[in-house]
Amino acid sequence: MSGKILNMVRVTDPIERIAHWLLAGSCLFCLFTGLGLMFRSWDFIPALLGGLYATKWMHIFSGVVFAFTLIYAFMMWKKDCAFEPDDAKWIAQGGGYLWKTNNLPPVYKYNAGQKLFFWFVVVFGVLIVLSGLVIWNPLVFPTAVARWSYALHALSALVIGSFFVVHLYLGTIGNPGTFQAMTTGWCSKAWCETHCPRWLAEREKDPSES
Amino acid sequence: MLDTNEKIERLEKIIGEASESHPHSRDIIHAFAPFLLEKASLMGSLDFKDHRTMAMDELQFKNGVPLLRQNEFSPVTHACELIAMAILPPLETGFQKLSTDLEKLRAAIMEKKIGFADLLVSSHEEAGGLIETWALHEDVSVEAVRLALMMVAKVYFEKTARTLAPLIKDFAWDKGYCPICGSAPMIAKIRDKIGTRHLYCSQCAHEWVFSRVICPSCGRNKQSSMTYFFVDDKSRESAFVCEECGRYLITMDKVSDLVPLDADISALSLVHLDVIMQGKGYLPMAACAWNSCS
Amino acid sequence: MELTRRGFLKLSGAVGASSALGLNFKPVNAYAAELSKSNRIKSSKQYTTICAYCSCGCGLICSVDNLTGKIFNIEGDPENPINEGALCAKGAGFFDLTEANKHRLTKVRYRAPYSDKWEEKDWDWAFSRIARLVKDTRDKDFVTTNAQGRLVNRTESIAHLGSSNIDNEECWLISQSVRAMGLVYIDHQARV
Amino acid sequence: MTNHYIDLKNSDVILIMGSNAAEHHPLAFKWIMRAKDAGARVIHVDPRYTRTSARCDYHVPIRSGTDIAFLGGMIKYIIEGNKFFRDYVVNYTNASFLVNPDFSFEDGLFSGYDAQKRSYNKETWTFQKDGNGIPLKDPTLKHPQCVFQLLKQHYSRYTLDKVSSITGVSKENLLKVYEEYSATGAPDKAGTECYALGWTHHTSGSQNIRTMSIIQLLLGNMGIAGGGINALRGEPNVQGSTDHCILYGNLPGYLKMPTASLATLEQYLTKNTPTSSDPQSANYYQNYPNFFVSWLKSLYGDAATPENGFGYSWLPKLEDGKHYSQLHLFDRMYEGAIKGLFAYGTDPAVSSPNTKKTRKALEKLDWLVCANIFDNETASFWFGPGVDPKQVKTEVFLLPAAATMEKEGSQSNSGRWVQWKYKAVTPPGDAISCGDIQIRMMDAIKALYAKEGGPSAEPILNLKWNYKDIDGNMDVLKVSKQINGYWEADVEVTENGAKKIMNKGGLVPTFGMLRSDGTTSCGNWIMSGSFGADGENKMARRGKEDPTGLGLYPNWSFVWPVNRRIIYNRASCDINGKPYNPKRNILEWKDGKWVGDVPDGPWPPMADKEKGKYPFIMKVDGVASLFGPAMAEGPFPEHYEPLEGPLAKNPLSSQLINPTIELFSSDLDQVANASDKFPYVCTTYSCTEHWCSGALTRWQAWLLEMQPELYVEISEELARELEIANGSKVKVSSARGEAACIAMVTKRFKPFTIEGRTVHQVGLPFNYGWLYPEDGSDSTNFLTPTVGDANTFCPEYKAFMVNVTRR
Amino acid sequence: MKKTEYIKLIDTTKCTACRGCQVACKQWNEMPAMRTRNFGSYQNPPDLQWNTWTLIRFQEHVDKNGDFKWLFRKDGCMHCTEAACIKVCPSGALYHTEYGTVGINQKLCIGCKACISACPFDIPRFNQQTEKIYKCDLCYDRLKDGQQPACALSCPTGAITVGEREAMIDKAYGRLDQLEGKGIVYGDKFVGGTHVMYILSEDPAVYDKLPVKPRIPASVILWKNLFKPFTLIGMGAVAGMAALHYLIKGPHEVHENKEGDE
Repeated sequence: MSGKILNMVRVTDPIERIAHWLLAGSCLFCLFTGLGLMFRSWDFIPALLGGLYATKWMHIFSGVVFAFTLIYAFMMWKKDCAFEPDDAKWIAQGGGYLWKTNNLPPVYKYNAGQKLFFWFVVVFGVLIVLSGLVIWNPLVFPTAVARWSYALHALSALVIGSFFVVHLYLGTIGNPGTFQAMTTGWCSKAWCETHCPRWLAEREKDPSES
Repeated sequence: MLDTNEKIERLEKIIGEASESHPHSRDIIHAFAPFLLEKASLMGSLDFKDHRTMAMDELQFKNGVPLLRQNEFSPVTHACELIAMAILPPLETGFQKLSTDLEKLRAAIMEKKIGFADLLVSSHEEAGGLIETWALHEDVSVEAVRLALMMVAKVYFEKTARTLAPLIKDFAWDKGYCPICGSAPMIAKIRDKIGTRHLYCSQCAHEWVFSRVICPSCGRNKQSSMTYFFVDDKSRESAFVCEECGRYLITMDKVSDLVPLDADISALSLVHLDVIMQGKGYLPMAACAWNSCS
Repeated sequence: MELTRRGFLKLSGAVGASSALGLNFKPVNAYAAELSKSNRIKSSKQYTTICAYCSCGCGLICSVDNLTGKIFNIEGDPENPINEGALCAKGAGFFDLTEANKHRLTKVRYRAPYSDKWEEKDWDWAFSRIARLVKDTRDKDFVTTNAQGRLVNRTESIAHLGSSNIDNEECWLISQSVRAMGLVYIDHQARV
Repeated sequence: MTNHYIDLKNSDVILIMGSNAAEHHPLAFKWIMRAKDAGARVIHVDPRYTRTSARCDYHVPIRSGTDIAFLGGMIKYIIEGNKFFRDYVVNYTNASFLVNPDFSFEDGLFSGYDAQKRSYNKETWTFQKDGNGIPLKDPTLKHPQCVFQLLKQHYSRYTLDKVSSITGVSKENLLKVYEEYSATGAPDKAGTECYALGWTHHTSGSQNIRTMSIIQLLLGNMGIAGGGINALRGEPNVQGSTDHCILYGNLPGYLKMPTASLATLEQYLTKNTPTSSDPQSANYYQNYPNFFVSWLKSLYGDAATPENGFGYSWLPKLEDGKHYSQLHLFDRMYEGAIKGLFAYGTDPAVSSPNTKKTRKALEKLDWLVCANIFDNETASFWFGPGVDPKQVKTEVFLLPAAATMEKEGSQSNSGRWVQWKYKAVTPPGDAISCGDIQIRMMDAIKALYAKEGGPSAEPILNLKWNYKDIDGNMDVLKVSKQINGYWEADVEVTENGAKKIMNKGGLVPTFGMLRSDGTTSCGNWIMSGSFGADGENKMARRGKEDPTGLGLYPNWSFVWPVNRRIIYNRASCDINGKPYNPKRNILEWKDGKWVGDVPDGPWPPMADKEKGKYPFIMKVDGVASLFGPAMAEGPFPEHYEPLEGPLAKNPLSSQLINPTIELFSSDLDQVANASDKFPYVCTTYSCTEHWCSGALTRWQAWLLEMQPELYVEISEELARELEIANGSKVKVSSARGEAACIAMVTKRFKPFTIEGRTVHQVGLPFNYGWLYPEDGSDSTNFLTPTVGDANTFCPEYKAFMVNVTRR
Repeated sequence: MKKTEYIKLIDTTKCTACRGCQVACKQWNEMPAMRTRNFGSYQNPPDLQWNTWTLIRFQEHVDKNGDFKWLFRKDGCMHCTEAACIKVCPSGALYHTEYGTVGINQKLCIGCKACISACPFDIPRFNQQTEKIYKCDLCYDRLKDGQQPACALSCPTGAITVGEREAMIDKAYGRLDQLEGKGIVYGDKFVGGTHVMYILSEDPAVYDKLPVKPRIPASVILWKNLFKPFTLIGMGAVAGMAALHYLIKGPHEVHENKEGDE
């Protein structure tokens, strides 16, 4: 499959997309059912899903899915998301989102913000999975561990939830042209120049790479 | 101890709870409620002494002669008037059907045409005759006069019983009729932890402990001929029946001290048991306004 | 007891006829009728008895459902001066000694010699068989006179372990009948 | 009990020794707590700290089997500290009597001991009497030969050091208990003692109680409210079953069983009717013939006539000096001499000592008839552990019996209150009451003998047995009235002056009216009076009056004898009838008559020389016995070690064990005294959740859940020594057998220092059997020895030697 | 509608550990007995279970001046006013009844077991089969019928009494005078006052599984008072900022290939 149809660049392969959507889907569903469990006033959620008991089990299953896909996603994206010295400069300028800058360091595949998002989701993902496992049957663990895993679970949910909103915004309307990266997998060359110039340059030099 | 208005407040709470938990008797309870609240306040305000009944003869008491029977009993007339004046208005609000008659009665009493006091003394038959003449004279219904009379008697004796109760506090009494006024019990309560049976007098609301395996009415103790009827999952709604003398006594079983209780309200809210028991052909031990009124 | 009949004011007529005082008895009658129709009105008798555990002699009251003839509640007898209505843990669990406990024996059981199981029998068979065994054993080993030739009329080969868990009358009947049969090995757990 | 349960509230000091009241008599403990709330001191002396000790003022640990040493020390403390109630002791006990000079005691034995027969020849245990048979007395209690001095001399050897060394109780604890309890010697103080199996389950069980009686007499605590000796007995109707005498040695009313040497009625009556020439001694047992003949009339009815000695010859006669208790019964059964056994409402396969011997004995039976409300280890012995049904020839009947609330009748609590029970429900399935079982079985036996005859058939045929109602079931009132007694003929009686005709068939109002000429019949003289002459069943009375306020409740049920609530209550007054303690006045002689509880006889107080009587009317001399010659092992209790104890030598004398106990010698009756194979003292007891052999309570899931299996309680020190962890599986073994159980390592047992060396004590409950729960534990009595008390043959469950090993 | 608040007072100085309350509780609530083993103590079943809502804890204790004491404590739900279990229960199965006690509605319970670790007294127990939580509800159905709880009814020594809140607190402190100050009242000084109070003969620290100063665990407070609201606030705020950013800064457009621009 040639990479040059109508001036578009393939940025993600199907495996990545599947992994992304599995991860995102399970995370979203966990968040949704989690909020249903956490806020009794939001009783439309359990009503929707057939009762609180059912909601609990759905939350658990999607949690398990999230756990596995998180591991896979981590293995997949950890190389590209490794921090580089330039990232600090990128962050210092707010990645150009907050105020006009012009000497942003060229981004390889993912800019520092995305890397940050990745690492936060991974770290807090692991935390939320671990504390989730404890919460699943707390009787096995000492009381202190059980108690703090509830708090940790809520904290991680808070963090992941907030980062998710940023990711949602920047992944859609915040950066036009990005969303199709995860749907079709193709982005415009211009998009790549803006968002991942070094990666683009490298690709052009060596088209063999998929 | 609670003072009067705390008692009234508590009575209101009991009335509220009773009409909520016994909806079928709500109207009957509300009919008597104003009178009962007035009675409660009267208990605090009334103060009359009948010196003759102050002393208690221990020997007579041991042989089963109630306090008020031990010597000639004569009610304090002005107290009766006072009570009548106080309780007729609430009765009027409670019993719409008789309110006009009761008003006329109140007027008659004001003009001293009717003397309740002497009626309390007269025997059974004379009382019947007196009521007829008064009813005719003031052209009010006989029931109105009777009801008024019963309620006045009830308040009068309850106050007397309260003042006399300390006299007999530490004397044993094992009879089925009231140690103070000698009337039959209106309702019984069996406590839960130590299952003693407490009888409440129909006339003066005095409470005394009595055996659970002896019939208060006829004194027989054949355990196999005494029955407890009860509603299957409501231990508080039961009735003690003595097959030998055919009498029944509404009984609240397993009553703890956690919830305050008023004998009148309880009797009113269990009046459906009166219907059932009389349907089975038994007679109440004591005639009260609500269980044998015509 | 005529003293008590003289309620001050007798109102004739049965409850429920609400016309006179204007009381609304309709819902009451309806509720009463509904209760009796769906036979939720139960009746019970109460009998006093004495606890069968230790020798304090605490009083109990057994409530028996007239319909089923079964005990449905056992509580302390409030008038018994020994326990004044209170019960200890075992006494409170006395209900478990009634037939509500499925381990209670309800059939005559018989085990034939060398057999390894119980068989169920009826009373008449059991009593005639026991009488036969008692007579044969007594007649075979009866000791009329002892070594010194004195009259002793003893049955030494039958023993009776009676019980201090049965009533006085039953103990007396046992005591009289075993003496009549000439038993001398007579004892029970009062000694143990 | 001399007093009764409610009377415990009147005490100032309550000594609980030989009992675990809180666990086994909770309602008695409620009254003890009432006394404590009112300021009484409650002391618990027990080998083990129990739930009773938790609620008492303090607990004193003591080695099992040394109660007499402990109490002997208290007697010495009371006498030498001059704490005894002199007026009471002089007038109401035989302290002042002069004893036969030939009487002696040295080195553990009294005079007249016959080693072969292991019994005493008691001629020297008598009082010196004057010309006309009245005992010589020295009211000053100084005469060296008077009982008081002999008592003082006897217990002078029980020094604090010696007692502490025997019992393992520290000297401070000894003094603390002695001081506090002997304070009740004052006239206005009342002290009482509550004991149970903790005292009776010993080879010198009776003497344990005798020692306490001596203390109660020295302190003037007998016959007063809040005093006396209170046996908290274990079974619901144990008092009733002993009153109506399902006992080999007695007839109903504790009359003596005839023995072979008493061939005729006259010989029997002269031997058993005590005589006293002291006019002031009521010697109530002089009426013995009235009671015995009336009993014979109740046994044989009309067949008992003066001519045939009222059927005396038909009665079985015991062999003189031979005993037929449960121990002897199973011993003979083990030898194969007993072919048939009736076992009603009892579980000897768990509760009899030396379970291996008992169960082996059961296998030798031809037939066994059990009647129970639940199946138990006795009825199902033939498929017990280690028993091959195919080898067991016994024919077994398990008859379903009615429980207590399924039959009408009376039951006596151990305070002698005979209370009436009503029948609440019919028994389940085919179950019938034990009374019905006995009636219908005896009918069948009578029918067989009527048809086929047989040796000595007269007693069976003449047995009065008409106690059935119209539809053939037991008529309990007929039985009860026969126990109370009938007039068998029209008799003229003078009652306080007036002559009255008592017509035939009427009820005898009191045993005072029983006669020995066959005109009265009475099934049990002490129960006479349980029915009024008008037929009123006094046992069913429910009167709540308590005029004295001391909890006598005279109109509640019937108390034998003649509704007397406190026995020997005349001793609560001085010789002029004035109560020693006006605050607790149960009886007073006021203007010519006794007022209060039913007095011990109508006679005026002792001061009235011609009509007055001594207070202890049942005793032949009318006074209580400090010197008690009736006891088998001696007039003064002496400490002897248990049959199987830790010591090789008795610290007090060279007589190691009770010299008069009967020793059983079958091959399974091994004894290992002071042997290093079984170094630990062991005792057995019950627990709150179960009752006796557990045959009723093990079937109840909620009770079994709380005490599921057999455990042995051992001290932390012993556990450390044997490296036994709490909750681990252990085996307790004795010379006779072993019991697998769980170790309960606890601080509630402490090692004792006995004769200078450390002796450990352990304890097990005896409520378990193999039948139910299936995977549960088996009887503890595999460990206990076949030996009993010298007088009563009550087995020694409470003191033997065991070893504890890991399993 | 608020009714009178009740308090169950457990006077351990009167308790003889006859365990009548354990039997009465199981009898009234029809809880089955389990086949237990003896693990070296009178205390059985060994701990509170889903079918054992109250339990007498046996404890052998030597006090400071060397006297041996055998302590009995009736364990069970303390019915706290500020109940950690109600705070964490997602389904509302645990709730405050009108008598101030903590009621339990088995139907709503989803078996999430959060209350087990939250409870400072470690009381709620879980049943594997029914996946429900069980604990003492102070006989709520009996209280509604005006009756005493089954354990109070069965206690022969009067160690367990139930009554109206103020009256029982006065009774507890009254009992201290009787004990000449040797007793301690436990239960009215924390978690807003518990509806089950003890009179202890020893210092609370001595009793096993009895917290000296029980309170709602810090983790629960953090979880429910901080993180829970902040989940919404956090996500809301971030969404708000994104929206603002979108409105102010507008989307981050892609620049058509102006070389050297980047």
